[in-house]
Amino acid sequence: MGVVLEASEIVKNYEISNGFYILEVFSPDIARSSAPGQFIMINLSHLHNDPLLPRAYSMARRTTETLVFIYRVVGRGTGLLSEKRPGDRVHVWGPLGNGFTITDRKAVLIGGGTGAAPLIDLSEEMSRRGMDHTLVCGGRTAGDLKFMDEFSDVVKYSAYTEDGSLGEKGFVTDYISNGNVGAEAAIYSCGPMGMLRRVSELAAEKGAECQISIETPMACGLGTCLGCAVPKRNSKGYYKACTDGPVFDSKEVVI
Amino acid sequence: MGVVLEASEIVKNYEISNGFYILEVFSPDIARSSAPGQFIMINLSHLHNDPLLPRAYSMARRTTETLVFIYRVVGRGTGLLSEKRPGDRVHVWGPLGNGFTITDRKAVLIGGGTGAAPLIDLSEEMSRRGMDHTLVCGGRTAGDLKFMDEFSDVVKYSAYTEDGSLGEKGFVTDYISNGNVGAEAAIYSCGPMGMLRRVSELAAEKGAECQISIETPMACGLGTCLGCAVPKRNSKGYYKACTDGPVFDSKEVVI
Amino acid sequence: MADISVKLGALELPSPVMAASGTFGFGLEYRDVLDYNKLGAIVTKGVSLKPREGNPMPRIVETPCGMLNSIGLQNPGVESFVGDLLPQVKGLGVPIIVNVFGETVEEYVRVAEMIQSTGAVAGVELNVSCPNVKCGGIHFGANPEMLHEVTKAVREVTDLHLMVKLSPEAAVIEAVSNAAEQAGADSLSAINTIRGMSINIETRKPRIATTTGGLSGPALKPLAVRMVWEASRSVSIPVVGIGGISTAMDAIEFIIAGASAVQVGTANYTNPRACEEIADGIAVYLEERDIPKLSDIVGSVEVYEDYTLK
Amino acid sequence: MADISVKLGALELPSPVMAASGTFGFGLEYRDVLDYNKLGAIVTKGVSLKPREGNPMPRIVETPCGMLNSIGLQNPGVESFVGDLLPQVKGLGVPIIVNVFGETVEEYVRVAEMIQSTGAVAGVELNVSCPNVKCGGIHFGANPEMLHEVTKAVREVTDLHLMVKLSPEAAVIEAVSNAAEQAGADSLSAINTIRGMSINIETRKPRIATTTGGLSGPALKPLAVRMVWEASRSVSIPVVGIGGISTAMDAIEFIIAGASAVQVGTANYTNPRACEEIADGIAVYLEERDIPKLSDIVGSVEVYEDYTLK
Ligand SMILES: Cc1cc2nc3c(=O)[nH]c(=O)nc-3n(C[C@H](O)[C@H](O)[C@H](O)COP(=O)(O)OP(=O)(O)OC[C@H]3O[C@@H](n4cnc5c(N)ncnc54)[C@H](O)[C@@H]3O)c2cc1C
Ligand SMILES: Cc1cc2nc3c(=O)[nH]c(=O)nc-3n(C[C@H](O)[C@H](O)[C@H](O)COP(=O)(O)OP(=O)(O)OC[C@H]3O[C@@H](n4cnc5c(N)ncnc54)[C@H](O)[C@@H]3O)c2cc1C
Ligand SMILES: Cc1cc2nc3c(=O)[nH]c(=O)nc-3n(C[C@H](O)[C@H](O)[C@H](O)COP(=O)(O)O)c2cc1C
Ligand SMILES: Cc1cc2nc3c(=O)[nH]c(=O)nc-3n(C[C@H](O)[C@H](O)[C@H](O)COP(=O)(O)O)c2cc1C
Ligand code: FES
Ligand code: FES
Repeated sequence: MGVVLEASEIVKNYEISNGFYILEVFSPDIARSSAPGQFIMINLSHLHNDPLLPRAYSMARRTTETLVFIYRVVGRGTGLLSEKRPGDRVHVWGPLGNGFTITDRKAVLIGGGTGAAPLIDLSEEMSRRGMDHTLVCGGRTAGDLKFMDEFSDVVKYSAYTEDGSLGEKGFVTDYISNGNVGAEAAIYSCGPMGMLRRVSELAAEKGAECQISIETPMACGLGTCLGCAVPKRNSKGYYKACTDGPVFDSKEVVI
Repeated sequence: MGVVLEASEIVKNYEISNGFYILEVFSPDIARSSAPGQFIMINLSHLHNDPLLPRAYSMARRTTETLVFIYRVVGRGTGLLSEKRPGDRVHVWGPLGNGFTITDRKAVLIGGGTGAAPLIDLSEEMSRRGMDHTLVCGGRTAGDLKFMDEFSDVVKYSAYTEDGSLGEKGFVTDYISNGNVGAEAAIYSCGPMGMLRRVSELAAEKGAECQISIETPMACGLGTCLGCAVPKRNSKGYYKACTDGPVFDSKEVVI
Repeated sequence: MADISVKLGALELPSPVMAASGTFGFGLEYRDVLDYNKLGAIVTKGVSLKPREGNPMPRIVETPCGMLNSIGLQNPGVESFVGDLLPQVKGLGVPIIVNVFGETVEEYVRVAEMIQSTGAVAGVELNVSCPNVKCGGIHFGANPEMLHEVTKAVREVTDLHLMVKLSPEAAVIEAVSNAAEQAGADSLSAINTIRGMSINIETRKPRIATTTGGLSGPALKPLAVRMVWEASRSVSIPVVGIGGISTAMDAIEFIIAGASAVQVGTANYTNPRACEEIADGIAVYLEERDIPKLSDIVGSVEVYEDYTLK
Repeated sequence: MADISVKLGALELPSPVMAASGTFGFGLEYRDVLDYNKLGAIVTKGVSLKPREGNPMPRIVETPCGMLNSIGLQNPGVESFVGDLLPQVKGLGVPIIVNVFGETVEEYVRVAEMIQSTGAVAGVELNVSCPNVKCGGIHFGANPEMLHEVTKAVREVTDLHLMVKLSPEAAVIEAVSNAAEQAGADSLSAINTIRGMSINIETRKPRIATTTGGLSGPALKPLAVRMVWEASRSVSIPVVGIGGISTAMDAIEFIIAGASAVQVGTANYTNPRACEEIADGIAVYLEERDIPKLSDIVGSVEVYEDYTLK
């Protein structure tokens, strides 16, 4: 059905912990037509033009009628989003982007911070397909991963925290470097750029396949602004994160 | 105590009818130090710069701890204001302006639309002082004056509506032209410019004293932007509506 | 619905609302979300003689009520545009205006010739004002003589509608407007972005890789309205208003200032249905006020004559 | 708290945050709400030789993230300023910089002489860029030769700190910056407002009585940062950044771009405590990063050299 643009009602919007929020919007059409790793754009308000640009959010879950997101309040955009209440409407458009390509290989899902969102969706999809897979999520402390509890009915995961307050102590990338991932694996990853760089390096070392979902500045999400350029690794020029991505084979891009 | 600047909590904010709202904010210091006809500035948000400028609102009532306002949603500023909930904070500063000068003459208070606000406060003050006075308010229809019910415990008024759905049919200025006001009276008025012009004319005809509260564009409310200029009638140059006004003797200004 | 079709010289457009260059790709991207019948024209992303990769990242950054961009005119080049894209774009049924860019007069001329020869395009918009490219761009638009030269050269090779897009960085808008008109432009469009800068105070690096980028969006609107007013008073060809238009009210403001039509840029990002809503809103405005034709209000601003400063 | 005092040439200021001309009256209005110890200086409303009534209404209008104003430099004239206001303003204990405006070189000189003779003022800021007055203003600032002439003439009659305020409408910022420096300015301040226009689409009248007005506020910030960067790279005297500063982060952005101090204008309207909060925020920024002095970060922007366009 292509891209849907609509004023969607907010069903839930609440803080979990440490500035991490869960947002749920009513949007059956997008829920039905999307796949793990895709995202939508949310316009923050039609009553003011500042902050101006819409924001991109990856689905963490798609129910039959709603889309669930995880976001962290880091700036003015998320500050304003956190002030919305159930019943308020936001303009959204999606589904956007390519999403993950599920392969037959042994799946290892590596998420950092809110980057866990699309991997929760992917994990649920893999379970639906009966695929064995591992989901590993990292955060600074236990509180940074508390949002995962909201999804415990559908996904299981292993935690890494920098202070050891939950799961293993260390970085989520330690899961790969500690010998859990070999050439037979396909890594699916989303998180901060630094983490994605390390994941890509480690995947190359181990000879594993590796898909990474990249966050870049985006103005349109539809392929027209050219603001989301991602340098190609093997030739000159750029991909567009919004239409060629946000998921890329880590060997194809320079990040 | 001078001008107070503070982040005040919203106590109430609800629609009465036809886009007219009642707003109540907690601000004991301003409540204590202000007088009828004074106003405050409200900054709409510290999270965005659009709409940029603060908005001026006249107190309709000052309780010991709170300020009560009447506003009508007409643009983006009031649109955003109407989205605020009890518990939200807004930055306010005041009290600002001169307020009405209560004289010994027979007092006739003439309000149009939300211009009734400062006259409610003035009427309450006059009652407190045991002064006999008449409050007359006008609107297009009964629904436009429904907010007056919220103040029926403290003020009594006569209504004029354009469609006759409440009180007399006609314009509120008819009260003056219909012979109720003579040279012994002091008129206190606030409302749309067109109405204030007519009130001023009629007052001049009848030989009555007349104080009008004027709304002009305002950026600062403190006398520094010079955006609120009101031409002097009897000499060259301008008054500032925010510090010389907003209440002026109708014979002193050109409106 | 009121008839909102407009004529720009000989060019008839079904609506006064065009999608601005660089904000609507080559026209295909909005098909799912927008009623293309509401579009007056699609102005394509800038097309140059050779393909251009564009600038390194970061290329865009949000600013108060606006954004800076420095895309570097990334485009597949005129050959690929004519061979691969135009056949698809043609099928949309919307007039196509090709935004043309060169680093020399010859490049402008060669691109315009190739566009002319396709027979599938309604007009050419000369981007003489793009602030992002080392040599070329900025200078043509800032300097009346150079603007005259490039406009005249292109005029000689095409009978398509020739629109010249003004730069807000020209010192005197009247001078460049006159230069373009005298060189044979059929219309002016105003304005392109104006250069701004934003710095990340943590890294102390510019938020745009090329240090400065072009400001667009609502922040720009008051400047753009003023320049459209100035330009339209100094020429007799139509002026197309651009800059921060995101609602029908904004568009009407430009039209009253002197614009015969408008282009919508950044608003396509913040609301992919912006062009459609603006076109509908213009029709409603006319109907509610019993104004028969849009042209009745073009340039109808009533200045307070006594106080107008030059 | 970190020491945020700054030196502009020989002028020592307790804080880098000044209140900008026209947005802080003559300094008395904010006493109830603001800690004046946080101010580097108060720049007064523009003062002219003769009193000026100012322009008719409407004089201000809100625009996206900004406002237009055309006050018309309403002021009581230099005599009344020196006789009535200065004695009060002096008592505030904050350095006073008098914004000076004239329609001829002679007027500038005479006002500057009278200010000099008071012995109560720290500096003079030449408003050569105010866009609102028929003759004078705009031309001095747009033209390097005239700017040189007026700056030099004022320099000859005063040894007060001489700050020249740049207009964003000068075609080439570098040229006017150099002209002011060579004529003996002690510092530059940048920028003044840029002309914009807004129209009421119901009445079709301009929302400013003089048709156009000066744009200020956050909308202007990216332009101002860019111009401060350009100006500071082309002169060796200090540059004071102005334009849309409403937070400490904004101020630091200007400082990293090349400003030695800043002025806060429109933000005084939207938050009467803006100057204080900005000064405090700058101190916190320095402390949190162990930066000993503000001057350590002035002009510290690290451009991506390879990609910088001229
Ligand atoms: C494909 C995609 C999916 C995303 N999914 C999520 C998600 O599931 N949960 C989540 O919390 N965030 C997600 N983001 C980031 C999100 O779009 C916002 O950028 C982020 O929430 C910033 O918050 P803000 O608006 O408060 O920041 P502000 O400080 O207000 O933003 C300032 C500007 O910087 C840009 N920006 C800031 N951070 C980022 C970033 N990380 N990536 C890209 N641009 C940025 C903003 O878009 C904006 O233009 C995603 C981004 C992309 C591109
Ligand atoms: C001293 C004073 C007291 C006021 N008291 C009240 C009150 O008690 N209740 C009430 O509803 N309104 C009052 N107003 C008007 C109020 O300040 C807002 O201007 C009005 O609510 C406009 O709403 P908006 O922000 O939604 O309009 P927008 O369309 O968002 O405003 C656009 C711009 O126009 C200006 N503007 C619009 N209408 C007016 C107006 N009538 N007067 C001055 N400027 C205007 C706004 O300030 C703003 O800058 C008062 C104004 C003044 C000067
Ligand atoms: C990301 C981006 C890319 C642009 N690319 C071009 C271009 O290729 N050619 C051109 O003439 N203008 C280009 N523009 C300028 C727009 O067409 C328009 O003139 C400007 O953005 C102001 O309008 P707006 O405020 O509605 O966006 C671009 C603008 C943006 C934001
Ligand atoms: C209402 C108003 C009046 C102003 N008056 C003057 C003035 O008299 N002299 C002057 O040099 N600048 C004047 N300015 C310009 C400001 O000092 C400042 O340069 C400009 O507003 C940009 O800064 P801002 O965005 O922080 O407001 C005025 C600005 C405003 C908004
Ligand atoms: S976000 Fe606009 S092209 Fe990708
Ligand atoms: S509102 Fe600013 S001077 Fe009156």
